Amino acid sequence: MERILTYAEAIREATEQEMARDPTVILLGIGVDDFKAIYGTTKGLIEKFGPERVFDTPLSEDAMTGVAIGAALAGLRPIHVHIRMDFVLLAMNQLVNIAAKGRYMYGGAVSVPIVVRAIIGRSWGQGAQHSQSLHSYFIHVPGLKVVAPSTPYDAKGCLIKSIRDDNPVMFIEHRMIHYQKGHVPESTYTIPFGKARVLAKGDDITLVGISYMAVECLRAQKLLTEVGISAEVIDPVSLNPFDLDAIAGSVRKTGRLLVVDTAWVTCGVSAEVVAQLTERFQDSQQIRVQRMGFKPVTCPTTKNLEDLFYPNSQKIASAAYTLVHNNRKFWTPTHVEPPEIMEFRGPF
Amino acid sequence: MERILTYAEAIREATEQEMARDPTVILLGIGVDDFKAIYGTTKGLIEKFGPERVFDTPLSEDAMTGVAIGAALAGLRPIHVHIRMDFVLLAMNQLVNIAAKGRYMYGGAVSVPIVVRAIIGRSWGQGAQHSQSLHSYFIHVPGLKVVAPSTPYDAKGCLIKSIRDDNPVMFIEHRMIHYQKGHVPESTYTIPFGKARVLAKGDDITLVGISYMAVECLRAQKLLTEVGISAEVIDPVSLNPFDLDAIAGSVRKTGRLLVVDTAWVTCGVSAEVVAQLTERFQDSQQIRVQRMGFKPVTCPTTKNLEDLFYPNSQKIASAAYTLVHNNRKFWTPTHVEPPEIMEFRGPF
Amino acid sequence: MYEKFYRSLYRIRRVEEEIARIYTTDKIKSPVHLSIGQEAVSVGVCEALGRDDIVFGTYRGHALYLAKGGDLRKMIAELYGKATGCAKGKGGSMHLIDTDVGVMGMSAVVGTTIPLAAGYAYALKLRGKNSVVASFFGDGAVDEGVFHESMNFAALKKIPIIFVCENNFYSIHSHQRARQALCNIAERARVYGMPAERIDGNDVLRIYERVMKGVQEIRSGSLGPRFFECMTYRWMEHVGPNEDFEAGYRLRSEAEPWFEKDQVKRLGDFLDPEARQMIEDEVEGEIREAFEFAEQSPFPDDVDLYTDTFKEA
Amino acid sequence: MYEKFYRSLYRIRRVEEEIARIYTTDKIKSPVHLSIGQEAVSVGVCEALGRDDIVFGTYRGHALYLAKGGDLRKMIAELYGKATGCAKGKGGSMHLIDTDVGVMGMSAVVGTTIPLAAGYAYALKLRGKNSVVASFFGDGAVDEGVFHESMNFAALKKIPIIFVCENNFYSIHSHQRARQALCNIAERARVYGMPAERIDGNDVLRIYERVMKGVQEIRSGSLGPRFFECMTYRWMEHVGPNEDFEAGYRLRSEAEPWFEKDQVKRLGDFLDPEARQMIEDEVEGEIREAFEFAEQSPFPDDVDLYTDTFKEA
Ligand SMILES: Cc1ncc(C[n+]2csc(CCOP(=O)(O)OP(=O)(O)O)c2C)c(N)n1
Ligand SMILES: Cc1ncc(C[n+]2csc(CCOP(=O)(O)OP(=O)(O)O)c2C)c(N)n1
Ligand SMILES: [Mg+2]
Ligand SMILES: [Mg+2]
Repeated sequence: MERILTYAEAIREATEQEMARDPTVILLGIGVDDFKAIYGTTKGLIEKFGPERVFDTPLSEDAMTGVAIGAALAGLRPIHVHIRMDFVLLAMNQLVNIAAKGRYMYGGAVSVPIVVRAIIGRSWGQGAQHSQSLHSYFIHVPGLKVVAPSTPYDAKGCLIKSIRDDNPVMFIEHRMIHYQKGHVPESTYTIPFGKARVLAKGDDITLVGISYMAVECLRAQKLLTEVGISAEVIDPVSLNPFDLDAIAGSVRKTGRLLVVDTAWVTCGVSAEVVAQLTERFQDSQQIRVQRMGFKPVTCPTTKNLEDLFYPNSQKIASAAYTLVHNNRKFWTPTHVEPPEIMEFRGPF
Repeated sequence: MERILTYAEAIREATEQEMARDPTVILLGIGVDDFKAIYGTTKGLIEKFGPERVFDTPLSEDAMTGVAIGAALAGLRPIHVHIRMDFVLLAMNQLVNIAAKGRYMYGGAVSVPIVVRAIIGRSWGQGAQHSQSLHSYFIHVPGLKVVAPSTPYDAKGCLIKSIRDDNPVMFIEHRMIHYQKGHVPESTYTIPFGKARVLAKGDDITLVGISYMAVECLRAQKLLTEVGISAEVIDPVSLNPFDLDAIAGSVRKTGRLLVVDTAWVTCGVSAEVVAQLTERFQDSQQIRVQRMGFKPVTCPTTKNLEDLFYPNSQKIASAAYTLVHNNRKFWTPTHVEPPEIMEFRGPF
Repeated sequence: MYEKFYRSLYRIRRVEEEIARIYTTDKIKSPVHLSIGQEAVSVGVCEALGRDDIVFGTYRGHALYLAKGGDLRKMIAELYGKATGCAKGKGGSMHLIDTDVGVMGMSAVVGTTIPLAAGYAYALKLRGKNSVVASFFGDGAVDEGVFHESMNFAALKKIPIIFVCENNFYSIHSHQRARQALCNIAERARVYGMPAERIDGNDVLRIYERVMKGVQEIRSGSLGPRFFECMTYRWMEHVGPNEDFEAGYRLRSEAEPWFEKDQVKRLGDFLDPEARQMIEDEVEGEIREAFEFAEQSPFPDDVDLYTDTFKEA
Repeated sequence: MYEKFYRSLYRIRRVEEEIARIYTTDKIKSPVHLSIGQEAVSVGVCEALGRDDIVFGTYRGHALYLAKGGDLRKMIAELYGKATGCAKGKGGSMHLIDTDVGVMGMSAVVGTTIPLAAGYAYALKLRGKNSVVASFFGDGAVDEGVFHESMNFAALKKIPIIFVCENNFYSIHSHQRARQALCNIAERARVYGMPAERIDGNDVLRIYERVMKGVQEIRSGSLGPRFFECMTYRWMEHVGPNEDFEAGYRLRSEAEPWFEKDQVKRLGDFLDPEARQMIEDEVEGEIREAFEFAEQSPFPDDVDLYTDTFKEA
């Protein structure tokens, strides 16, 4: 019998199990202890582990990031939660100048085992400042690990791995994935960093989906079967380290790559994947590549513009179709609004 | 008779002329009014324009960025100087969430004409936190213009253009370029954004150098002539908007591209250039591409590791040679330490 | 004066009640942070300001927008995501703006507009203008570093600014006590070198009077920031159209004294019934009309996705 | 006690004088921010701490590193960029660390170590340890938002921490008055809800005594932060090995009263000449030996560029 949890429940379970196993794990962040419990991901933890290990913080993203790092230097393993990744912009100095560099600039004398859970908002008019996906910022700078699992199974395993890792880990969640359901074993287990996951096998094109876009790529893959296209869907799971081999292997087979990010394209992860694959294939094989992400504007609030702003399964399928047909044929499936977006009445 | 100025002098002159021309231009930042005068770039301005238009600030990068934006909303044209780009990490929220988005999220009701001068540090053991080049952060997010001129002539024209632009402009300077000398007309003039500059003509390979790396590419180009390689050197000057056409035109001719950034490679400008060119050429022509930038580690302080960390003319020439010889021949010129690095005894 | 105050208070209250009512129809597809119960702060301050004065606020900005004279039709249209909205449907409830009347914009990131207001005030001083800026923020924003940096700058530069902390005791569901060891926001401001006072009781007249005095002092040349911590209370949930006394983080009994300090009722009682009725009728008509306007307005065109990133020369 | 204090003060002074002397040879290829004139603060505080206590400091950290017991040879080797340095030559003067004696690291970005210290202290409290943390920073760091956020957090959580503001009046070339309307740093701290006091006169004994009292209170269970604003003066330029009274931003006459408060001289005068001579001889020997060690140590290997980014499992 499969044990089915939502992504949010998987995160909660990982946190609870690790906190029970290891008394040095603590959980902090604005709202971690309230009744909304960060979309349920921290529910019941303060009751179980007490207000010293699970605590709400003042609205002080910069200092609280420093506090998490300082506590890590003292041997704790803090998990710091940001209900919107946009707010992490207030903590960039601590993350980039201390967390990422601490070990190196002190010649290996310390390590900084923190986990920063950064949640990407979307839908219901979240708008300009509640919708950003800034994971490329953390990949650009050496010293931070970055993971963005898309399934409940990987969410649990990656979070446990992140907590146990001796280095700073940015754990990227997308609000719209919290509702995804899937098999999650009750036991604790870890997902290794730097191993991509093939979510669907196919021969005609490789779709790489970052975070929530892995879900949309899978939907696109189903749409594509209707028109006879067999797409391979890859979820990198971890963005740094990055499993380029897995993607290269797939592209070697399919010859075509569409990278879909839940972020802007310019200087984003999709640029890096395309650049690395180009460098790798330039001597051996000609491949076709394309990137998709946010439109290059600020996120608008009104629904019709929001729909244009975001990539979705329809746009992915359509682009993949054109890519497979070498720009000579076009097709657009009808768009079906996915339930997580249809039902969402955010912000919580 | 050529009028020769240093890059730093060109910046000072542009600022002085625009402040004289337009009473709404103000200049703020830590140290803009002291005797070191931000490497001389703000020298004499407080005497000329007074302490209300030229002012030192408290150590409050976040709020002072907000103050600059607020003043811009009220019709001023602030120039905000950061003596190290690393400190801009404290101002990311204001830059990304307000400056970049203000016009869009208020439906065009306002504009934010600020210039942020962000200076990249290097050499003499600046180390982990005084050496970062984070321009890709500003390119990733829509709404900010980003320029990084490499010659005194372009520095003056770009800064005047930036001040007159009605939008937020990140003006990226490299500490090691401040010493470059070149022809600078006394009159005021503007350099259009989005037009790259060909610094040297050549046929065998295209070298694209970002900021200070344009200078190093030019040096590499000279080294390469000794081994019979004719390199074209392009300085994009403006990073957003970006003149891909100019680079594409050059690569169409040379078939080979080496992008050299004064930053980390991953998710950097070099990734974006390679990705865009790949997308553009995949149907027409096979090209060879390579990226070069910081090594993927934190900047160390000790000189021998620092030398390994940074790209330089020797490494550029060597990589270009190999690229031109399709990975079949290797050559490394002897390294000559450039005067700006040899003579620098930073941090000022 | 009471009529003017009442009209503003009543209008804000009723607009937000209508927003709450219509919200269940999903016509407003974006988060709304209602000010019901807190109107007195925006009204008391804005009545002390003139049209040329400037305000900056937060995502909880309906009351401020309206109190300062922002266009009601454009606000409702903005909530509906329509092209006729004050931000063309691109900003939503959290990013209201009406530059014609000095409503300079609100932000969804806590604390971000405080330094903007300071920068605006610096510019006013530099240009020798006689206007003042009012910066609105919550007790939660006081936790942020940018609060401290902005207070320090404002006091240092003696700029014409009124800081208005709307202390409703909560940041989302966290009480001030859970975030600050001492509940002494006005004192925290004073230490930077500015007059600062706490105004209890959600009293619109007292707020008006105290702020008016500060504004007049500034206008008559005694520049420099003034700080007002205005105690008030949020009746509804942090975000959304409902009450939330059952949620567990606060009790209805805590709210009850504040229901009694309802300034809409208080000011209404000052008026003679006829005058009052006339105001109410006018306001109701205006609100009906604004919602109709919003309903009938078009959504933005697809091409509008790409406009407004940059101002073209 | 005087001997111990004198040894520490003299040692720091002489080490920095040697750094300044050797600096002209370009063997130290990195910026140095000297503490000459300010040694009393680090020594006074660190003498009140034990080996298990923790300190966090700034790029101006030689004095703190040495006062807390950091390894002198490793420090000089670090300045020389040698593999035997306390950060293997990767950190330089601005990033000293010696975890064996609780020197937890310094940072070149102003203010950044304040919340680190607070987080460390939170962990100590959570784990029931009896140690305290001392967080050192300058008057310039007080301008930063993170100062405010960290004070608020420390007071809220009643953590075992001593904040030490080394007020030398300047941030680079900007006087405190150019950055803060009121020169009242201790008051600014007090308002968050912690005991805070200003200690005048650069007086190492007074600093020791006051901090000792705070540390003892914390150890005996009265947790919560203590704040000390220690008035002192930087004799040398902000960065580099020289004096800079000719630069124009300050006058030698401003410094002169502080030269008279020289604690190296003061404590030296307390000692009997023989004991003093013995200390000085020992220290000189130690310094000579440390510089020789640094000179003779190898630079890092090329492969070391790639180590220490991540801790491997
Ligand atoms: C920088 C930042 N951190 C966290 C949030 C999440 N958040 C949204 S509203 C809010 C509460 C702010 O409280 P307060 O300033 O008192 O304003 P109120 O909602 O009471 O009007 C929080 C924490 C945010 N928007 N921005
Ligand atoms: C965030 C940040 N802003 C600016 C600087 C540049 N800077 C380096 S040292 C310094 C002065 C800091 O003064 P203070 O805290 O009083 O320390 P002191 O140098 O007097 O010991 C400044 C502004 C920096 N390093 N970090
Ligand atoms: Mg509040
Ligand atoms: Mg100082």
